[in-house]
Amino acid sequence: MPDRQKQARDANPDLPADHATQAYYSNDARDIGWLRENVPCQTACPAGTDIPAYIWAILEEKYGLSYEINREANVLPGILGRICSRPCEDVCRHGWPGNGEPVNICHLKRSASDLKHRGHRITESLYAPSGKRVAVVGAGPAGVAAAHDLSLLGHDVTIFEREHEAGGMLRYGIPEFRLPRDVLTIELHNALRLGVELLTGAAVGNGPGEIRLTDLQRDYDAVLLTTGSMEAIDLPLREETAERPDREIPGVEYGLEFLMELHRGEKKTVGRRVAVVGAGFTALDCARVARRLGAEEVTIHIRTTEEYIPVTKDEIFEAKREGVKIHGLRTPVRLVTDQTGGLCAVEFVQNRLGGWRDNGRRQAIAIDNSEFLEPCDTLLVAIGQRTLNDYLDVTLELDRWGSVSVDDSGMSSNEGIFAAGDYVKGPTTVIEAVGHGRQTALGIDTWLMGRQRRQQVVRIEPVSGPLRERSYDFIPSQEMPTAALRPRSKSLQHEVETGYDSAVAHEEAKRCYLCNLKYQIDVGNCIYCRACIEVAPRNCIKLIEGVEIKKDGTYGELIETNQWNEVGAIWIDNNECIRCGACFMVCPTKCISIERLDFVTQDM
Amino acid sequence: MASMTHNVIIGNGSAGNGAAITLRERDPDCRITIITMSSLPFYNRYDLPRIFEGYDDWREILAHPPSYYDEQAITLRRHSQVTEVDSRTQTISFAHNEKMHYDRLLVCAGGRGYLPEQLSDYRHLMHGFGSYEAAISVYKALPKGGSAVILGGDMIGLDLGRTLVATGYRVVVLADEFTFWPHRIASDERADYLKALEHMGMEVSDETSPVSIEAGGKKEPAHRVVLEDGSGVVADVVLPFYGLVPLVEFMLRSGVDIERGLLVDPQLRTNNENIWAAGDVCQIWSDEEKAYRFFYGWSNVRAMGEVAARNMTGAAQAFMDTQDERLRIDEKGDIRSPYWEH
Amino acid sequence: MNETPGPVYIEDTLEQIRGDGHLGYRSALLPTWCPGCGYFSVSEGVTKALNDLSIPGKDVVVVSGIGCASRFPFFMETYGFHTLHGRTLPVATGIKQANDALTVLAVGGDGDAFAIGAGHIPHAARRNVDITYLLLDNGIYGLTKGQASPTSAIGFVTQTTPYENRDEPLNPLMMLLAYHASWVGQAYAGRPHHLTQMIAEAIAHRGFSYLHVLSPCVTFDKTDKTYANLDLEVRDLPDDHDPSDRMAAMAEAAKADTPSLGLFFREERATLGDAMTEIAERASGNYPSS
Amino acid sequence: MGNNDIQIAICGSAGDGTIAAGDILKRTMARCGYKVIAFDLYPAEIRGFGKCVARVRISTEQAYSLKHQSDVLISLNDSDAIAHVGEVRDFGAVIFEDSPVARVAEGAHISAHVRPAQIPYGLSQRQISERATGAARSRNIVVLGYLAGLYGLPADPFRDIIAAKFKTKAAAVGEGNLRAFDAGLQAGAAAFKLDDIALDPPIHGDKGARATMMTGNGAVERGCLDAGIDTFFGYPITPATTIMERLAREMPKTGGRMLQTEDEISAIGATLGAGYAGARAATATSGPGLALMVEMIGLGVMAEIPAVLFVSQRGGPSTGMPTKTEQSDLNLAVFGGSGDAQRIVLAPTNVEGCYRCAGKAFEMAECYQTPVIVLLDLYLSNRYETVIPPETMPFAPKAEQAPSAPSGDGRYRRFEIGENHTSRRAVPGQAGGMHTATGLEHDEFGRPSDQAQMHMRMSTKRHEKLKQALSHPDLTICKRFGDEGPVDVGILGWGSTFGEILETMFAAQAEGIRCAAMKVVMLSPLPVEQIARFLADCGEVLVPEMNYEGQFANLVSGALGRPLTRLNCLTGGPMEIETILEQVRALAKARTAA
Repeated sequence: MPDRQKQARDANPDLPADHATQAYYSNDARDIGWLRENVPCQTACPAGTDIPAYIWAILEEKYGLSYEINREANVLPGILGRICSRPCEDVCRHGWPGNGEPVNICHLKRSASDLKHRGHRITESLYAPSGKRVAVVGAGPAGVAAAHDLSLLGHDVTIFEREHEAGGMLRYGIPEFRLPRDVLTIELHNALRLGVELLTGAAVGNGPGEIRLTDLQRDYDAVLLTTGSMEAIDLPLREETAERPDREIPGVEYGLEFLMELHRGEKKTVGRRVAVVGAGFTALDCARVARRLGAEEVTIHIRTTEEYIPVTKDEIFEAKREGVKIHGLRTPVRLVTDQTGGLCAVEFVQNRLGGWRDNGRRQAIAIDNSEFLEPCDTLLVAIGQRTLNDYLDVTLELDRWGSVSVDDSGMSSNEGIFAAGDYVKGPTTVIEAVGHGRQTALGIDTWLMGRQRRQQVVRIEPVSGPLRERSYDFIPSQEMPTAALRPRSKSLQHEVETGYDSAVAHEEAKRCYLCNLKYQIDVGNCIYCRACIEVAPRNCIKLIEGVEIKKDGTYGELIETNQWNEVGAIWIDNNECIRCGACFMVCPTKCISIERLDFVTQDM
Repeated sequence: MASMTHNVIIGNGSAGNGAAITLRERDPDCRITIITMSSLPFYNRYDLPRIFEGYDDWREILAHPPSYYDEQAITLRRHSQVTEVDSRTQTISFAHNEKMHYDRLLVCAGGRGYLPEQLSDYRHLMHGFGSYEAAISVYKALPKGGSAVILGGDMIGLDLGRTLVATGYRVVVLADEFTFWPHRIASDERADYLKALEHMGMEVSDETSPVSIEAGGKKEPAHRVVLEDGSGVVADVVLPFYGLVPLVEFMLRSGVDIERGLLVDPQLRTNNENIWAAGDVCQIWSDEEKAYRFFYGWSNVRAMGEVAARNMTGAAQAFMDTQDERLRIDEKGDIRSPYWEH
Repeated sequence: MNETPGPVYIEDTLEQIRGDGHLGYRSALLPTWCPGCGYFSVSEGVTKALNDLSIPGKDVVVVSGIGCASRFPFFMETYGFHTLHGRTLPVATGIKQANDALTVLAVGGDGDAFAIGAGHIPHAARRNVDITYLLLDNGIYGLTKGQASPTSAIGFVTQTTPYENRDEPLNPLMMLLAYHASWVGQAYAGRPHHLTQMIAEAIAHRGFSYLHVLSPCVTFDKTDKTYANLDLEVRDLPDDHDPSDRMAAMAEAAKADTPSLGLFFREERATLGDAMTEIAERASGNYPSS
Repeated sequence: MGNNDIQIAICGSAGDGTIAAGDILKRTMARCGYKVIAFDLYPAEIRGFGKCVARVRISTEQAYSLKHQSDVLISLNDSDAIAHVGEVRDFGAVIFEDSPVARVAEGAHISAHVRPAQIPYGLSQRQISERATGAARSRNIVVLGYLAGLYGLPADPFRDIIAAKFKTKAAAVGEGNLRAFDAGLQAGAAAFKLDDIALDPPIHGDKGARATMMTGNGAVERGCLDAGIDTFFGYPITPATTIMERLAREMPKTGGRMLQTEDEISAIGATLGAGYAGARAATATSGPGLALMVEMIGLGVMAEIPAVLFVSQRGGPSTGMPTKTEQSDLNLAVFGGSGDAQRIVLAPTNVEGCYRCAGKAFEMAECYQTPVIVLLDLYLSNRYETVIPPETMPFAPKAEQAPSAPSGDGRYRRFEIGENHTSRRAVPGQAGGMHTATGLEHDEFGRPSDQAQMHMRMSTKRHEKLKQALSHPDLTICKRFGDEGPVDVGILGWGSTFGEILETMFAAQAEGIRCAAMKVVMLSPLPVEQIARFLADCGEVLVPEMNYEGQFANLVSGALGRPLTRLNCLTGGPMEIETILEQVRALAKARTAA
């Protein structure tokens, strides 16, 4: 290894080398590109969670460590372990064609949180006080994540929260049967206890008794706006059919408001037949809450089709299991009221699917004269939220979607005012909010300190041997146990998913391929005997004559050949490789090496 | 239009075979490949109840002799599961890691029996009836004069039901909104039809639905279907019949529009110019109803296959619903369904 | 683990491999030896050695007999002659006699050489025919599916020695030293770099060079001459070993349990070709009378 | 489709365990009491890419050759097996890997080739094996389990045979393979059987215990042992090697000695040496080895030393096709060598015959003091048949040798010319038997002599003594089958091909053709009278053999001058019954036309 360490250091004299573990660090595009391409889950995670690392920790039964690895990227593992939208699992190598089901990454995240020792102590490395003060407006996931990181970096942080408790959407938007409040409270507390000052019931705005943004600018070195995207979008009914504003019709409610009132403790009721329009988690939550509030028929009406709605399949399945029906290709156009003026039906128009929208969703195109009536007593509208900006006494430049426009560091047009989370991106997912919050925290730090203090590099550590067995690949995907239908169907609190026990978690953890392990062949020492190919479980080791290099300097396809005199190397296709270690064991000249690659942030 | 076009048909049912022979008539030179997960050549699903009349050798229910495929120069790919269709490169991927190119693709993979989500935990305690193999295992699981519970019903299930009664078995139907699927019946007629079922010798219990299923002990292989009110029905086999849901999983990443089924225009073409769909797998745009809807029944399905085939070979014919869909009660007081008349 | 991998950015490696040109000595046929067979190491070594010595393939003839090792010529981009069992050296001698300018490599296994072909070796050696004999020793008959060979260890169980082999294995190095081979060395398939270097030296030597290659049979020998065992057994020749000292070479060769790798013995003396030239000169009267 | 006669073909690439799977299958079936005939095709590479096919015909009644259609084809490697899908009958089964590791080109998966009337069965051989054993190596055992599960074959005999097969390997290997078998069994039992293949219980179930599977080479080995072989010398050569391997295992148990020599030349030399010293000695080789040995055979003939050579023919000339069968060494076996080197050549036609000829060869070598060649071929050497070993030892024990009493001049005449041309032979160590055996022409005492009449008399002696072999006790030197009296077509055959000839004859009779067949076991000296009697009954005579010109036909017509129809195939595999049958039909037609 030394020569390689040296080589790496020659390239970057300022990169340190860790002599104890023979690990060294690289910021070569090829190593970074390898990691991005080969560890799809981490790449897909907006917060960049080091997933193979925390799953390996679970395998080693170091649940606390696993929790900490999570926490480095995302301060709320127990919460995300329950309600994350799981972009990671969509791309998991284990889910690729022929490899079976993806690893239940999210369930394992929850396991790390559930199974860590009761007396587990959080470890955080603190920077010296910077003397800078930062105000964060809004205690939602973005705000909390940012506040936490900023305080680690040595700044004094104050959070101003309009509601009476912290958590934002987490507390007021998500039902308890999906996210128990004790978990929420503890993790929020842990995130903020490093001297972050939390002021609740403290609204920032123009209204009477509200704190002015200009005051904050005066009193703080930087202000971060993370007020989310809480304003419900109006139901776009047809002008000619709108007798009166829908909000005035009894039986019509807006989903997010409905949930927030419920979680503020207000008493909510619904009719016998409930129609929900909308396709997100909010719509799904509304429907499931409605069932629990006693509705007999609950139907979700979506404009496109199940296939294209941005929620996890499990959520859809559980909802259906609780008796919720889903109908596709329809858009509400008119609300029908009975003589009492109450809602009695919704008129829909039939849709067909149109082209793709740039966010990867499909367009729904209404079909002329295809209207039809759907009788119902309650309508819950959950077709999305938008961002409010007019509440500020400072004008910020907006982008064409009406959100604050910010630069890479997260700073708005107005120096010293930053913004993050849904407030900038519009309604997205919790994990995106957390990721963006952290990213912006770094931006603020750089701005405050006048230089970038942290950078991301690749840590490369040789591993003595394979960490897996081929047999692990046949372990079936471990199902998340759920509460029986009876008890849960009537209760708003009874958590639906009950979590893995340690045995199940361990089984599931074994399934992870540990994609951050890099198998490679020392071609100089290779005798081309193909013993490795003989034992390969997949088409993962190849006779190659070349390799494609992409414009960004990262690797592309391997170019294969069967012409003996063209075979330049026998090479492991890390994209096909499932890290079973068979080749490593069989190589007669021991020319196969294994390294573990991880992204780490370092001081500069 | 003679050609070496490769026409690939996914699905070996009425639609697929109707399409295949039509293609052959219209284009003597083209390559025709039929892909099916089944291990058998084409047989009519609606013949399966005949197993209980003693026709339990699959060779007796084949629609064509095996030699037919050679005579028509049709390649039959059995035991072949399609995992993905890439409409950009026009390739089909198989579970066995093979890729196949197509010039024109007709999807008629049909439907799978729908099982309501709340019963999904008890799948292993129920029997399917969608294939010869499944039908035979029902046949084997039923002792002579044994009893069967039909959950829901639907015209496929009731067809089996009446055959079972006729061959000396006990049949209990737990009726619900699926009982006469795919017939659309007025709520006021429902009672009469249920009576007719009883008149045909089936025991019917209505307005209660199953909540769980319990396996019988060692001695009696019987299963117990537990109802909402806690009471239960005991039977040798439990057969859920809740209508069909289209088999479209393998098309999810194909770029073809899907709601429940593949969405096609009246000419049965999908939003991809080289892909058509026919049979229970597709939802056809209906101009009068201004909606995508399913058309069931073997004559419809076969007609769809033929129409699709004509359009794949240059025609522009719209599919016309040929099936009479009215449910009747005949003079003997028995139910008559056009779906039962083959 | 032996040498740990250096920096591997594959495209650099490939460029260097393409550049050095040894792939040009391979035929287009993928070798049909069992995956893991030591012979791969030898064929890789030969291509590299010929390349390092920049001998054009057209001037090389690879001669072999019968046996796994004798498939060798098919995978080389040179002239080749696949002859009969054990009759390799006579054919090679004939070729060399016909044209001194050719580089002739004789390749064979332990059975081909020391059983059926043993009678030929001493004569090729004492005549000092200017050829290189690569002896691929796996201690087993592979092509006939696992019978004992002359170098099988005592106690080795094979199809034909179900009650353990009782015959003392030959010590080819001592034999060849005794036969007056003018270049005698040993290498190991599991040490590809050293192997390549030894092959190059053997070919470069003027006279009968004998390179003994320890080469595991992964299919029929799971217990004796395996990579795992040989990795532990092989040694390097002592630094102070004098390759001109035949008896010292004998002494080293005698340590069969811990085979030494390297050049055991070398001497410069007239080859068969030289003798032929001399005789020719004498016959034509050009020989200076003393 | 009858349930008393099924044939299973297993096809894969070298290294897939194809042959091993076939071996377990046939041993198990024999153990159960079925009649089994099996023959494997395998390539010259040990591993690498050659094709292997193991065919096993399992029947309740005795069969004489393989069928040209199989009922089941098991593919362990599609690229090899695809070519064999055609040999599966309608409503037969094709069993294959349905989740291959590597990308498959369009049409390269076997499911693309299964005929509509055949039933495809896919299973994840590799994954089931890896689950059971952690490695893919046991796929071949998995498919056996699947076969047993699918057709309800008795599992325990399989388990016994598998356990026995792997008992020499590490314990883990055996257990792993048993797990693999059970995993396959489960899959097979769970699979839905759609074909119409079934197998009645064996008729000879009771004899099952005593019945054993034997190859021709295996039978040769038993013959040697039952005949009390003392020493054996050999050199590995396909397809004879297994004789040596088996003897290496067995002989020491009865104090016999097997030595693997450094080449064929020394093998035959040592064999003659031991024979001279009075041992029952033998060697085994194939065509190329025989070619090396003929000079020594000459010495044996000249010095009248008993020696037994087992020669299993393969494709020639030269190295030829080491793993393919052929009947092209007849000339070399009968005539090979310098001078008038007359010797005895026996060519058994089935496994049972291999056993008898092997044992008898030692009797005859001793009795007529000459090298005896038992001529097999790869097809016979490697094909398995069920054999029920005789209950009483069928071979004469080694005759006590003793010198004849000194004649008038008081000296022992080793080569005395007696009335039946054989002389009393002495072996070293016996008093009064001292003599010199030599390759030079010699007189009655064995002294070198090149006098004209001496050479004449000694040549007569060496030729005439062999004539007695034609009437050697309990040895079938030739035999007639089929219709008695005059027939339209007679088939004359020798060696391994006779199985197909017999099946052909039955088929022809079933088609109403008057037909008979004769097998000739003793090729030298040739039973001319019996053959002549048979030919006299035949309208037309067909001689099928696996060589180019008809070496046997030449031998016969050379002796009898009777025109014969030759049928020669050089496919490297057994002749197809269909091929012979067509010829018979044609001849019968021509006959009735005339």
